[in-house]
Amino acid sequence: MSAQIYSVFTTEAIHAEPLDYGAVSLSTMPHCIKVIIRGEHDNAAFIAAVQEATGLSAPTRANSVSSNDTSELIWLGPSELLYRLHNETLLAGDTVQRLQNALQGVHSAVVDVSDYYTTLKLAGPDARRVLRKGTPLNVDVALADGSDCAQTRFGHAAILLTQADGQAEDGFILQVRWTYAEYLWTFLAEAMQEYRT
Amino acid sequence: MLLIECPWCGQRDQTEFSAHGEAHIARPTETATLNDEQWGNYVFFRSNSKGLHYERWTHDFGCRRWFNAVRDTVSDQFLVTYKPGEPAPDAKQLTQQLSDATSGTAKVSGV
Amino acid sequence: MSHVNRIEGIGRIRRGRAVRFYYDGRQYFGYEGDTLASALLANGVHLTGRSFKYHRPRGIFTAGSEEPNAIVQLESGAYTEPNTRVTQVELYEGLRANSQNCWPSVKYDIGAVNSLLSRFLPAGFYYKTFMWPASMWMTYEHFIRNAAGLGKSPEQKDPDRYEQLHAHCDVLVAGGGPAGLSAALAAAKTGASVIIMDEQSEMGGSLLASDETVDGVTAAQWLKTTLETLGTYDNVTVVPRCTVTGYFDYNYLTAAERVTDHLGIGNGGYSPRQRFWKIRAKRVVIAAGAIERPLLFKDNDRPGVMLANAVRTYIRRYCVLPAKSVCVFTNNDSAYDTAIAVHEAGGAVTVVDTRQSASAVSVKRARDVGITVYHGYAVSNVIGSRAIRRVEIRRLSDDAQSLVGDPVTVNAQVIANGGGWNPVVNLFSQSRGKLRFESGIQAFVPDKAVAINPSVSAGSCAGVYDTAQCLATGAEAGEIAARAAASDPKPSVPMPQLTKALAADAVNGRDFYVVPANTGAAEGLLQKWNDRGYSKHFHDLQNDVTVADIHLAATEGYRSVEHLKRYTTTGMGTDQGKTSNVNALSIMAGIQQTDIPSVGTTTFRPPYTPVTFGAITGQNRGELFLQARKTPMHAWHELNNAVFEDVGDWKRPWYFPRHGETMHQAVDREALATRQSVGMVDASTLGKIDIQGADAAWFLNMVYTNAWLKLPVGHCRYGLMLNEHGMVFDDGVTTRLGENHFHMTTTTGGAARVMAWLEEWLQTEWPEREVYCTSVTEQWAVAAINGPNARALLESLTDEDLSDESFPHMSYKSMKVAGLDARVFRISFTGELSFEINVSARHGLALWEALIDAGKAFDLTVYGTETMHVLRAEKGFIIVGQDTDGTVTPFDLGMSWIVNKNKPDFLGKRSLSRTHTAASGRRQLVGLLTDDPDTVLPEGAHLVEGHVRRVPAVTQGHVTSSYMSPNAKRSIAMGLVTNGLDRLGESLTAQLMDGQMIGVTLVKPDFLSIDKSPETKPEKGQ
Amino acid sequence: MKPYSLWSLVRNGISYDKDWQQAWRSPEPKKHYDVVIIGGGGHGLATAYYLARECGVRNVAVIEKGWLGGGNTGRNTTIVRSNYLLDESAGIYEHAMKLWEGLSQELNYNVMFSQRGLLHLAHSVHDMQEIGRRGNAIHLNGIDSEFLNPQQIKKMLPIINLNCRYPVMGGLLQRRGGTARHDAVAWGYARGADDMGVDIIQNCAVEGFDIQNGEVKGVRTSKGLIGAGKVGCVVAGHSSVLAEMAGFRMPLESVPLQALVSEPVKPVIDCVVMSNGIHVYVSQSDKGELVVGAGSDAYISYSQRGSFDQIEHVVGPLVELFPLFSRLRMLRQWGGIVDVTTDRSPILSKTPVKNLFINCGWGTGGFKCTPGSGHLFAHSIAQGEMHEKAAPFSIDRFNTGALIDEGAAAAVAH
Ligand SMILES: Cc1cc2nc3c(=O)[nH]c(=O)nc-3n(C[C@H](O)[C@H](O)[C@H](O)COP(=O)(O)OP(=O)(O)OC[C@H]3O[C@@H](n4cnc5c(N)ncnc54)[C@H](O)[C@@H]3O)c2cc1C
Ligand SMILES: NC(=O)c1ccc[n+]([C@@H]2O[C@H](COP(=O)([O-])OP(=O)(O)OC[C@H]3O[C@@H](n4cnc5c(N)ncnc54)[C@H](O)[C@@H]3O)[C@@H](O)[C@H]2O)c1
Ligand SMILES: Cc1cc2nc3c(=O)[nH]c(=O)nc-3n(C[C@H](O)[C@H](O)[C@H](O)COP(=O)(O)O)c2cc1C
Ligand SMILES: [Zn+2]
Repeated sequence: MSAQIYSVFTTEAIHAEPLDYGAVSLSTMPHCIKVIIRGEHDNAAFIAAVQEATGLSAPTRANSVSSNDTSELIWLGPSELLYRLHNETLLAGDTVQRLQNALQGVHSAVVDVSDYYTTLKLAGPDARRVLRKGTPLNVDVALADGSDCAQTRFGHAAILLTQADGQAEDGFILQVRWTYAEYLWTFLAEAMQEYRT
Repeated sequence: MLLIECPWCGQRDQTEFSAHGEAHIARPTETATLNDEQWGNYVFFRSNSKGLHYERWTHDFGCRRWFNAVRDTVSDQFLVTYKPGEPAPDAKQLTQQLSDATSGTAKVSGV
Repeated sequence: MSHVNRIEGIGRIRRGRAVRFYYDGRQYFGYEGDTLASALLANGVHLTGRSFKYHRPRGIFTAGSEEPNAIVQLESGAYTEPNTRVTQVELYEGLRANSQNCWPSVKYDIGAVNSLLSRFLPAGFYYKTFMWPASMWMTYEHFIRNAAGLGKSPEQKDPDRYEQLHAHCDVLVAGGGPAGLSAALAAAKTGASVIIMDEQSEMGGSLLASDETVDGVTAAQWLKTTLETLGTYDNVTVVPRCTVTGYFDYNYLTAAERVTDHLGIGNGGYSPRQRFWKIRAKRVVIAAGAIERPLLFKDNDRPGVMLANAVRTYIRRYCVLPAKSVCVFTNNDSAYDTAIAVHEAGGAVTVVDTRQSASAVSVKRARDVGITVYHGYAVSNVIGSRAIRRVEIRRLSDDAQSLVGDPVTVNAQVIANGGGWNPVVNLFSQSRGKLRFESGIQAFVPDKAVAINPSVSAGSCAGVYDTAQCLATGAEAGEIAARAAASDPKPSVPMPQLTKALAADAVNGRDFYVVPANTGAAEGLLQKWNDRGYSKHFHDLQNDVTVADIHLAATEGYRSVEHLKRYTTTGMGTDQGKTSNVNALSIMAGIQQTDIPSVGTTTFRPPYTPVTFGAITGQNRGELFLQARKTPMHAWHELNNAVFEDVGDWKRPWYFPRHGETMHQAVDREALATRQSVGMVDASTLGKIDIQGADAAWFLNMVYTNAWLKLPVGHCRYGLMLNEHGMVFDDGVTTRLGENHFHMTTTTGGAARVMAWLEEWLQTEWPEREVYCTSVTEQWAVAAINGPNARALLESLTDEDLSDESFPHMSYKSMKVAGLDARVFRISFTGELSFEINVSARHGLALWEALIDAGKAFDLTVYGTETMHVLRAEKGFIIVGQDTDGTVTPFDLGMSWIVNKNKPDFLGKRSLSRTHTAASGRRQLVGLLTDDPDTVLPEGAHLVEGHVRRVPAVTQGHVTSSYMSPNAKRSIAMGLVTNGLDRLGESLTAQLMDGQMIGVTLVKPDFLSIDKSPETKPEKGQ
Repeated sequence: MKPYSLWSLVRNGISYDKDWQQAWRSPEPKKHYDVVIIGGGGHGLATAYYLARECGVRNVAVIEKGWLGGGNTGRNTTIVRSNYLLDESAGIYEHAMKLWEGLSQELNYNVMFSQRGLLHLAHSVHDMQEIGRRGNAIHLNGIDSEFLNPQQIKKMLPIINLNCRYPVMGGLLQRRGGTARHDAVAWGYARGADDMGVDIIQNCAVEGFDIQNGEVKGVRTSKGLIGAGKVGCVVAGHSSVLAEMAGFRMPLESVPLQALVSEPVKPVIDCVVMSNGIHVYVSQSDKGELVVGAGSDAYISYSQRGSFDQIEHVVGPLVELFPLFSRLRMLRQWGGIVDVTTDRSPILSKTPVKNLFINCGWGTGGFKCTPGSGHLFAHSIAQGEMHEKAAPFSIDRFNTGALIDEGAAAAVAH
């Protein structure tokens, strides 16, 4: 299994066979552009530049996301944002360039991490219960609102949790360093067993 | 199992954090002028307080920020957490706060 | 065998559903709803095991998790489970249990000879003997160990699956009796999220065996309605079969749920066997009930002596009358309920009450139905050993200090023993709460909860023994908890306490604990204890601790309650003294002529009842124990026969054996081919950190020992990092991608540590500096090609000019390689011409395969970490963590060139000039050549002076790296040697454990001819 | 002192065990002692014992704030070994080992010192290098050690899962290593010291020092001022607290260290097994419980309890290494307060206060050195100068840099 799974998480073209038990399902998400944007959130110039370059309002409230149809800006820390862009025609390098141009002269850093992370989707009415098998996060509180996100742990893995389609409902996107993706997938797949029919 | 208030992310489980010992130990700037003992003091010697302890934590599995906390090392109760760079909260006041909450076992040393 | 003890009635069993089971190989049947205990009793089986030390016959003593005696080996093979309480095992079809700690059988147990010797085996006897001759101890110990130990460990891997579950709630209710249920209901009504857990198979606690009227209806009806009501609340989770095991800080509680145990082996479907809950509750209601405590009398451990409420439970809940004739022995009113239950079940019953008189309702009721009551009597003798044949009782003297008059014989095969109640304060006490002793009920009750663990105790665990009061305190507690959770969600705020006062249920007589053993004159009980005769009054049934043992401990000065516990082992069994601890305290208090609170309790520790290691581990086992990180090229490595090595979390190819090659042969081939043509290694695991900002160069200048300010853009430099102790802790090459932009590499194992180190300084010491660090380890896949043909190989995949002029050593270029965007670094860890090609991780495999294809023309050889080590060692390059160990400075490594003395400061600098660190005579890294070039030194071998074998001998240092070098055509090694740098040319001897003495010469660690390549060392500092 | 023997058990058994002597007296403190030892753990009691026994100093008091052996001595996993890497360490731990080997007889108290062998597992090439280095170093110091290959390990421990995550590649065995009964060590030393006139004063906390002109003159306790010619401070986790009372700081952090036991079972594991690679160590006591050591929390705490995740972190590896233990149950967990130095080596030292000596910093691994530490400390106090084997362990090493860095060098605990 491992060789197969490995290729799933490092190659954009192949996807793991999704698991669907009705009450909960697990699948991989297509590769997307991911960029870390560093800069102090209390620096107005930084915020303005980010908004200009992304067309999104910068989420300066801790653990929140602002998004539109194709992209998300995610709060990771008081000087750190993650920009995720679901646009298969764009290149990561160009996106980095665009951001760097906008941030010219502002204390900042822009780093392409598109290949650093893999994203999985856990969905269905029992998704929360499955999540709770691995994370100490109070999911209901931390993700009460559709625009909430949270970084936490799942088993040994550090994950970023956002909500599919910005809905505080039944779908979660789990972003993880891809070298932990096989671990995360295996853990979740086992945790979902209970819901097999 | 502690419940720790990250100054940014709010209350999170202890397993998201790690502890890093005493806070507010400034690194000496003119290191060349220090004798062995002064330098040794900075590197190794610690208050190790029984009572209020000013200490450092990081939110490893969250925002990855360092921050400071004051905790009573007897009851393990956190009195306050605060961002780096913010001044150390007053020990007297905290002791009062602690004795209000418990029966006043805390003792202050080595801020 | 038939159900000799089964009686009419409904109880909680399902008579339509008979269940077969086996005990000690013999087949029986019971009903669904039975526990193994109730089914055994129904079948007339009382004898269930042998005691720990004296191997005395023992039977079922309780009906709950407090059981000290009746523990069995459940099932066999991979599914076996030792020390299982029969009182907690729900019966399932085909269940098999065996008695343990006995041979050849529970009836005829050889170990019972210990019982004959018991007089000479008092508490702690082993501390006083087995010392001579000294050499014999291990033999004695062998026998002691075999005698001890109760059940047997499984001998196979556990086939079952376990899970963990994290939960959060406003109010956690521990215990689902009347108090807990009403607490849950009251809390639920406020809208709070509530979890209620009970360790039993059904909610209801003592109501499951009650004939009381509760809130105007029968207990069973009340229970049904209450559970139905709770079921209508979305905000309530009801979890049966779930023991709250631990109460940790900030209201973090653990609980072990037995999810499928009751279904029998292999019937769990997709569910785990057990689930381990980790709960963070804003507020906790403890409603764990109370446990009855036994009175102590001679031979009180015989099978058939049971707790009074257990007898009642077997009758009412399981429709089992444990014996036709029962003697209820008590010092208080509550056991009269048992007498009535026996009577109603058609049994003959005699009550023996230590009190001179009693007038409670229940007492009156018993008399009214014609039950014989002996007042002022006590059980003086139990006739029978594997079963009770009859019971002798005698009158107590007026002061209750001695037995007087002639014995009266009572026909009874079961003694229902009720000496009062101990509130279950375990969880409260685990939460750091202080206990208070209520002398009225002779019991410890919860006092004040601490701020960080706000809880409130209700019902009988708070010393409230009346059902109506249990309901009332429960409801109040539930409401208080829910309101507190809503108004101030943080634990660390003290919790309001109950207004409902503790029922001062001061039933006289409850301070009677031990039946006097003597018949002598009316001297004080305390002196009488000196006579002993208490060596058959067992207070800790599992560990065979008697009243006499406590006396012995006191005599010998082990008086502190903690010494008492450890010297006698009282309370240290699998039941943790649930039925014995308070009795032990009372006896010690008597001896010391003080009161129980002055003796104090021992510490309550988690878990409340033992938890399987499997449950605690949950899913973190096997494949998920610790993730194995793999590189993007891993699949290729697997297909190509790689043998992997664990490096930190990573799986790295160690070597690639071909056609049955040994490791040595494979490494020889890989290392030769690399220097002769070109070799390739997967270097993706190296830590990588992106560093940007106006102060980036300044920052590198602080964290590395050498100079960084003037490194030109597009160039790379090797650096060493020190901790503040001045010791090397990581190294790597860092490249200036732009004026304010660097790409740092770290060791594979050090990546996380270095990242944390950088962030620590930036965030805490130099926050005003403009530097941002981002880990990019997984972003990049790295193929490193090394060897004279490396350039030609790369040229075949790129249009870029790779000449020395355009792309010199220690520089960097961004280019297309095999059509992929790549960052190429011309740096070398082999001393050969070398390029490290970085592409996005998801293109790693494509890059690798392109290189493999193109490499065919150059006889490209893929190599693993072992060859990588050989190649670097041939050039004397260090590996941090192998050639260094956290006690090594750059000077010790002979790398003074990398320490820039002109820099005013860098991390660790001042430590280098400490008296000892700057002194001579330190261990320094040198090359080592064995006298015999074919001999490879073992890594870790130590060097001594001279050639004569001596032990002890003074070590001159040790071998850190050692290989057979096919390129040097001899063995090579490096080592840390005292004053080594000053001793080049000297000879030392490696003295091995197996007797070998291997001569070596100290040399510079540069094992290939110096002029072969210009690139012999990482570039020196400017 | 009436000696213990089989005969004494029989004789006393016949007289209903009522004539046993007290193991130690409980005297009221005198006004003045030649030496006051603060801390009635194993190390303090051993110090008093050897002062009286070997140094002729019998006017000695041991002052214990709670019950004897109630500190880390009463809550450790009882592992005894002397296979340390560095010469200085080998010096003291082997010194202790030799004393262990005759201790039951010397004290006339069976401390159940069981040399059942102690096996360190190596799970990686790096581990193999570490045990290679340490095994050879130990050997040169004249201490026993053997390398085992996986087959030999399997033979010794048939239940082990060699092929766990981080497969077992080899092991280092010290046959003379093993365990001892923790409580018996404290009680045996107490009884021996008491017999020679040492006053053991329990339930008496030291609350301050009487220091005049930089020289200690006595200790202030909950039972009043007690004069002392010399004072030895042996309070483990509380060393910084006592040092603060005396006006100086220590290079220590006091952190929770936990352990746990399983329910008792018949013998399944016959030696002590330690794995630093996957972080677990386990042995089986004579009573049958598996005794399992957990890790320490990184935060300072004086509460004798730790975080539950430390328990999880050791139970996982336990099950990984011995998958058949999965169905056994944890019976009890507990914590101690260990005083840890940066170099993971103890401190045996003079202090800035004259005649005040300190013995601490044993952290997670001082039980094994109880006899050695007491012996060397007694001689040092009696002489007024640190014994040559103790001298390298002075506080001063943290200033000069002469660390004895077992932690960095070997990363082996306990
Ligand atoms: C869980 C755990 C596992 C361990 N495992 C091992 C192991 O396997 N092998 C090993 O070698 N070591 C082990 N150790 C370490 C070992 O237990 C200690 O190093 C050793 O017991 C220390 O002994 P001590 O006598 O110095 O300290 P302690 O036994 O702690 O004694 C110090 C005494 O000082 C008293 N005291 C404190 N303050 C005062 C005061 N103000 N006045 C009077 N008295 C005071 C305390 O009450 C205490 O009794 C372990 C420790 C723990 C906690
Ligand atoms: N007459 C008397 O002297 C006397 C004495 C004691 C109790 N009682 C009666 O017993 C009842 C007491 O009611 P109550 O609700 O306080 O207690 P209870 O005994 O009815 O219920 C307590 C429940 O908590 C469960 N429990 C205990 N520890 C647990 C844990 N750690 N995890 C999960 N579950 C746990 C038990 O299995 C039990 O079901 C009343 O009806 C009272 O009249 C009478
Ligand atoms: C080696 C060793 C073995 C132990 N075995 C048991 C045991 O079999 N049963 C038990 O209840 N506790 C056992 N304990 C734990 C003690 O009960 C107790 O928890 C420990 O000494 C710490 O004290 P405290 O819990 O009172 O703070 C053992 C402790 C040690 C050090
Ligand atoms: Zn945070």
